[in-house]
Amino acid sequence: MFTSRRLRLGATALTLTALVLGSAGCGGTTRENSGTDAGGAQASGAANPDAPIKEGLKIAFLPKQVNNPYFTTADNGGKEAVTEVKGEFKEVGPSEASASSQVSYINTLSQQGMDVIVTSANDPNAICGALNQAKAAGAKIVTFDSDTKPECRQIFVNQVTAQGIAENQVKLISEQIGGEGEIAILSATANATNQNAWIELMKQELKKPEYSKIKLVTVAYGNDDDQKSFQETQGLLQSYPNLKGIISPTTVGVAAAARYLSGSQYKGKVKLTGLGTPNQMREYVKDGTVDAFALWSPADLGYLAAYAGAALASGQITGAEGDKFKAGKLGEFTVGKDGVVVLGPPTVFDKNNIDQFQF
Amino acid sequence: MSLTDTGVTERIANTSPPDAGRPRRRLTERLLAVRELSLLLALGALILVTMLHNDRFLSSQSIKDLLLGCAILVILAVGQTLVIITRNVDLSVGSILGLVAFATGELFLAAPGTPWPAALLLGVALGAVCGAVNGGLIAVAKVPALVITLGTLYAFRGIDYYWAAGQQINAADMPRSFLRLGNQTLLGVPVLFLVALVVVAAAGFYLHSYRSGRELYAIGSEPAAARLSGVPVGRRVFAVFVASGALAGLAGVLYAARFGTLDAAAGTGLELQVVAAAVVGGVAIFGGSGSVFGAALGAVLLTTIGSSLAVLRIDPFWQQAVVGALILAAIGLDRLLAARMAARLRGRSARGA
Amino acid sequence: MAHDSLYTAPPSGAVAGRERGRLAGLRGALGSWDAAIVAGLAVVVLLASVSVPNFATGRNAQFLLLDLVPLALLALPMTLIVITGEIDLSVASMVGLGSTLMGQMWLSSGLSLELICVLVVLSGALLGAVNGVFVTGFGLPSLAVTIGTLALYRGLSFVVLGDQAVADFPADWTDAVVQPIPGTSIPVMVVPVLLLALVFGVVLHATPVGRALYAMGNNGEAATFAGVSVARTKFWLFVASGAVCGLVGVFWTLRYASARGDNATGLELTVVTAVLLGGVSIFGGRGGLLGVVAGVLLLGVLRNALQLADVDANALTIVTGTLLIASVVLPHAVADVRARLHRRRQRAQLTAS
Amino acid sequence: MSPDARGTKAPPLLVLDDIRKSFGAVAALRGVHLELHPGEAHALVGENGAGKSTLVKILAGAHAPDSGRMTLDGHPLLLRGPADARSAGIAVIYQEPTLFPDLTVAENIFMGRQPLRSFRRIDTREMNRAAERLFDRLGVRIDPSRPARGLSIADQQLVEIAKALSFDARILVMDEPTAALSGVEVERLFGVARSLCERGAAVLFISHRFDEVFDLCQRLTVLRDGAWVSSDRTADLTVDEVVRRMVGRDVASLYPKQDAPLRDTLLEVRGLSRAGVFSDVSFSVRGGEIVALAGLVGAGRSEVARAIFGIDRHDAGEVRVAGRVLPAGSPRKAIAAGMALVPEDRRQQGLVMELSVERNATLARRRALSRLGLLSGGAERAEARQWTTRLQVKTSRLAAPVATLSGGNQQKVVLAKWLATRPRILIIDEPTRGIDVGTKSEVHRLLSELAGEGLAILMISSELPEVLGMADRVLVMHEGRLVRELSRDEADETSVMFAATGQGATA
Repeated sequence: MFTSRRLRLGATALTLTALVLGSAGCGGTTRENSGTDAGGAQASGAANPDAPIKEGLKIAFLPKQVNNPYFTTADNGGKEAVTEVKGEFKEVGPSEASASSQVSYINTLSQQGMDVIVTSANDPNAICGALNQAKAAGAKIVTFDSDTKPECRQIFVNQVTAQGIAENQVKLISEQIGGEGEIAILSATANATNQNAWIELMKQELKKPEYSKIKLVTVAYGNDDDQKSFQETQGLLQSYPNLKGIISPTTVGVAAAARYLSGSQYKGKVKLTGLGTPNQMREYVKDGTVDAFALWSPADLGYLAAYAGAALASGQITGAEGDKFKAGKLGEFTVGKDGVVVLGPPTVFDKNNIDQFQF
Repeated sequence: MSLTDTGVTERIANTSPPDAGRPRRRLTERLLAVRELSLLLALGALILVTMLHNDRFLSSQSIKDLLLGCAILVILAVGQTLVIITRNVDLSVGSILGLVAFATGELFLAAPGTPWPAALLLGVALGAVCGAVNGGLIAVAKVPALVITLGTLYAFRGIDYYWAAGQQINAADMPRSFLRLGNQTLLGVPVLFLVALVVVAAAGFYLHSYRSGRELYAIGSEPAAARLSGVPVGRRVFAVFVASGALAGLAGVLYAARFGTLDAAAGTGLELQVVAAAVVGGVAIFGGSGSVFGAALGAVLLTTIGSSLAVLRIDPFWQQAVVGALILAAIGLDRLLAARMAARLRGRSARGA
Repeated sequence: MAHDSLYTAPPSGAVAGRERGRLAGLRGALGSWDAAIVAGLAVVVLLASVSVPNFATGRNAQFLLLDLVPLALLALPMTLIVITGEIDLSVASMVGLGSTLMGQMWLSSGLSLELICVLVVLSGALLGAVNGVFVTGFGLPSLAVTIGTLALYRGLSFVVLGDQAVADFPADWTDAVVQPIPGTSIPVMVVPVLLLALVFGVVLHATPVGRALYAMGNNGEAATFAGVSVARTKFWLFVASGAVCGLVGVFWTLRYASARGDNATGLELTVVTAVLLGGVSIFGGRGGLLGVVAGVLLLGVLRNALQLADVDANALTIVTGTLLIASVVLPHAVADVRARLHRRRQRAQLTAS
Repeated sequence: MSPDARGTKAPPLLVLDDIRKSFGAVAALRGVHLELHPGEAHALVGENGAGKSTLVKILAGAHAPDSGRMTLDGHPLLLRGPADARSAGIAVIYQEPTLFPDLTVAENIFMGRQPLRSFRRIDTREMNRAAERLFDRLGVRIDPSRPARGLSIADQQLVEIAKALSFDARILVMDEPTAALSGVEVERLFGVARSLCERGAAVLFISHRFDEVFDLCQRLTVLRDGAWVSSDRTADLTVDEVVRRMVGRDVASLYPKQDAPLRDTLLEVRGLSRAGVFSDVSFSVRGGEIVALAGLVGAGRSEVARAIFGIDRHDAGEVRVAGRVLPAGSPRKAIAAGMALVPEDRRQQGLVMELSVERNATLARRRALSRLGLLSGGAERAEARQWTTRLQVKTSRLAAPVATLSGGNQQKVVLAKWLATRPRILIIDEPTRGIDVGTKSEVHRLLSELAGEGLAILMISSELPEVLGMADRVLVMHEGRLVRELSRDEADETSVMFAATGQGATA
């Protein structure tokens, strides 16, 4: 009996796999073509720089997850821009940062006939299919903060070039530790696209002669989880007695690290810099745990992304290299290679200027 | 393993109760000792290995970090133990902690002047209320705790998210005195850990030497019999969930004090660690036996694993796997002991267990 | 003659009569759950299609069903397992591990994708077998075991693929799984789901094994005495669960064109919710597959409709939790009320007679 | 002393008047009257389902009566829960023990009433001593500090009794306490009960064993179908009279085993052993023969049966069915070989109480009934109906949960389940435990019929009359060993008890 049952189960499993393959075999290609056709058509349309920004555009923001202060700020920036162009703003998103739930939201949005979807990808590939479908349904796709594969969107609004970040961070830490000693990096999740890109470039940057005395000993991952980052910092300091400085290019990580340092014997001795929001870091900058850290303005990022989306939807730009568009108070921007628009160099915060910022 | 064994797993899966009378307590005594001893050994071995790799692991600083790290988990584990002993489980503790932690932050935002003891009390109260919701649904509607607390795990977290709506509370928003509570030490021992110790001691003493405490074991051991011997089962279970909620609330406030930065996601997925701590600590998942001391040790062990992995520079991804393996090992050990004892008892009386 | 004794008791006929009524009532209360859930589904669909714009469209149906495939698949073996009084909380982790295994194999081993898919399903079965061994072989409570493997497998799935996400699967494959049946808006994946549902449905409701499942869910010992191999049956259930998880892992990976460690995190809660919503008793021994399928659909439709209606994600979390609680509290409440009514009517009859 | 006399003079201690209780639509008690007098043991008898246990539960405060009055010392008595019953001085010994396996014996006895030290802490030492004292009174040795898990049924029952004694109750209710006890233990229990009576307490004793009833009690109340039938002094009653009142008519002689032609050996057990339970058990049963396995409870009889059927693995020895060796530890193979086991514990092992009569009746036949692995409801129903009608199971519907049946009918369903497998060997453990007199004789008639049809029957029974009446041969076990084999004419009360209590071991 049971053997026969097992057989039956095994059999079904196999037949099912076969089915999947079978369905894969037939007509998969046509699907693919249609998908890219749609996307391609939009992209290859001619841009008309003088086209006015349409009114009443439906622009939706889909962050990695709602409940994340960073994205809340960014989305508010976007909202400001959308109201400026007299569009309808909407923010939706999953409560946990997972690609799969982002997909179902993208589906929902294209279902609702959005003109522009501005999103930050939890996974560069996972949401591509959905985005392409949305594109096919006539939506313009703008990504910000974390990009997808270029072919899945028209514009990626980059907070700052990875190069910019790398240079900035290395420069900061070097100044703080006096140009020599061991440093470590406390990153977010191990498969966060932008984080890894930055870290790569930081390694390049460190090869430069002026940083020759600085040694990067390890990269730790705090998974953008406060407690984990806290423990990882603690681990770093124990495993590397001579550690002089830590770079944490993630808002969660840098805050946790700062908190650990401020409560420990290493306060002030081990330098910390990274990317953090003034509100989180204000205390630690004031109590001397942190000399200086950097960040772009998430609000501006959202603001720019919204404008880029509006420009796309109005036919001002197509996402082709060289297209130019005006982004309200931020002035004019030019679309770079692969449809990347760069916000600009990050702002550095320290004792003197931190109180001027509220986000 | 014979079929009947698996047929009646949960009856066998228990070890013996922690308290057996003075005169002849060898057997039960030993079984208990085995469990707590093996935990201590594991802990010792772990620390030793880590130290050999890096002597700073036992520096006063990192010991402080360790104690600080485990305090919150210990408190939650105690609450969970109370619940599990009565043959229930509370999966909503993580969400309650998150909710309370955020509420504490909000409190300080709304009324910056609030003295921290008041915040503490309010937090505990809020936790107790959440616990009462669980307990009410379970004790009154006669619905399995697993399901209810699975539901409230969603619900409480949802309320938390809804309330927070993406906003974050930062250390700067909370009074220094309160934050100090999180990092301050007394004679080199973190205050948080002292609080945890008090909780453990109190709960342990209560379970061991008070009638209502023993009744919790009775309920978990044989609910029907408990009812017949006049134990107010419904009331006790309800109370236990309120207690678990209150402890989660306490943990939440301490969490706020310790971590300073709070968003709605605080304590997500913690319930798994808490159950793990209790089970690893020898609390039989099907009720009736186990001690808060064991659970506390379990919590300490889990935390130590966490930080020593970080120190050993082992891929942090291994941590979760290790926790899982530990749970399996722990319940496996319980099963072994139970089987041994069953055999012994069969020897003792003509009829087999 | 002797056997007359069974019929002499005068009022027994009357008693039997009332008994019949009462039982019918009881069976109504319990058996009608399937009907209730199906009706509920119909109502929700109806309301949504009139009140929620863009809901009642082919495209939306396609999205909806596609999102439900994993949930539906996982719910099938879970139903059988819960009916035997066990539970498997490790399903989501097995899906994740399956996905990363697939990614790793695709990355490093030059095997063909067809072969890899089969291998993933088989390794899923293996993972399930591990659960099975711990539960039936060592006679450990499945709740504890699968909480352990929940952590273990998730940890391993991170270990397997570490810090990378494999995404370069052939486009025709990744497109194929999301493709609708030509000429319709029904995703092609629905076909295997229905097939599998049919298999599990038949096994549960029309085979000796199915009968055995209900028997052991209600009383494992009695089932053993009736010659049911409780342990072996449960073991194969866990294996089946694992295999299905492997299958879902394959689907998930292809659908999102991305194999990563955190795939399907937390899905186990939704699966359990769906199964309980489908009217399966968490105590085992009661429930049917039709109800579960309806439960899955209800859950999916509700979420989709609320999303389309721009309901906050956090509100969705609350809804899920509330649904879960309601699905277990309601039947009890209904049964309670019925019982009360009967007692009152009964008393009336007594005083009358 | 003359308890009767005192009984008549003294005012009743507890009076139950017109007590009614119904569950859903089933009326369990329909106007019961009961008077318990101080210093008097009062018997409560009736068929299963007559409402005895419900009455006990009401006295224990576990159920609240729908209507009716209870008075204690003439004051109205209201029991809101078991706790109230205790404080009112009512102690109950339940039919099946209700212990906490994880707690120590002492804690089991004193749960909720543990002796306290300063700060209301539990005084464990004192608690254990108190437990020791109770056990001394009962003249048994049980370690108060050992966990209750693993205690033999008899020991569990003794702990229950100790519990009841521990709050020296004014009213002691005993619901078939002797079912699991050996003769010696029963005598001690009665001794305790009598001494309680002498101290002015009242005892309510429920049992199916008339010898015990007439031995212990001065008064006797009969219930039938939840209604009060009669209350008289036992002195004025005869067994037949009581039985007539219980079933409402005369009952034919109880044990009609006809001789059947003996066929060749079907079941053969050689040197069967299970460590710590039983050892070196060898015997054989032939077709058409009923062999009784006698002995005190705890002698290991049920364990032997379980091992033969494959529920437990045996460590040594072998079981042969019609000459072929039966693989150990597989009930499925045993059933396939034509063996059937009607277990000792009906509710736990014999039936799936929540499932319908039909499902239970066909549970062991589900494979045989399936075509190409598929079952058709029709086939099942037909099978179930055939056997339930043949055994005259009284049920409203085949789809009714078996839990709603009376004990006797439940036992018939178990029999139906096994007879449906058309076994060659029937092992039946305590065939008539907790079954009313009427059904008892039916079961016995059935057994001898089956023997007549050539089945080999191994019967385990604690009721001596049953053993002597039904068995062609009697095998007596003592402390896990087979100590004596008696032919039908050798076997009588003395010879069996002699062997069962171990004196015969040498012979």
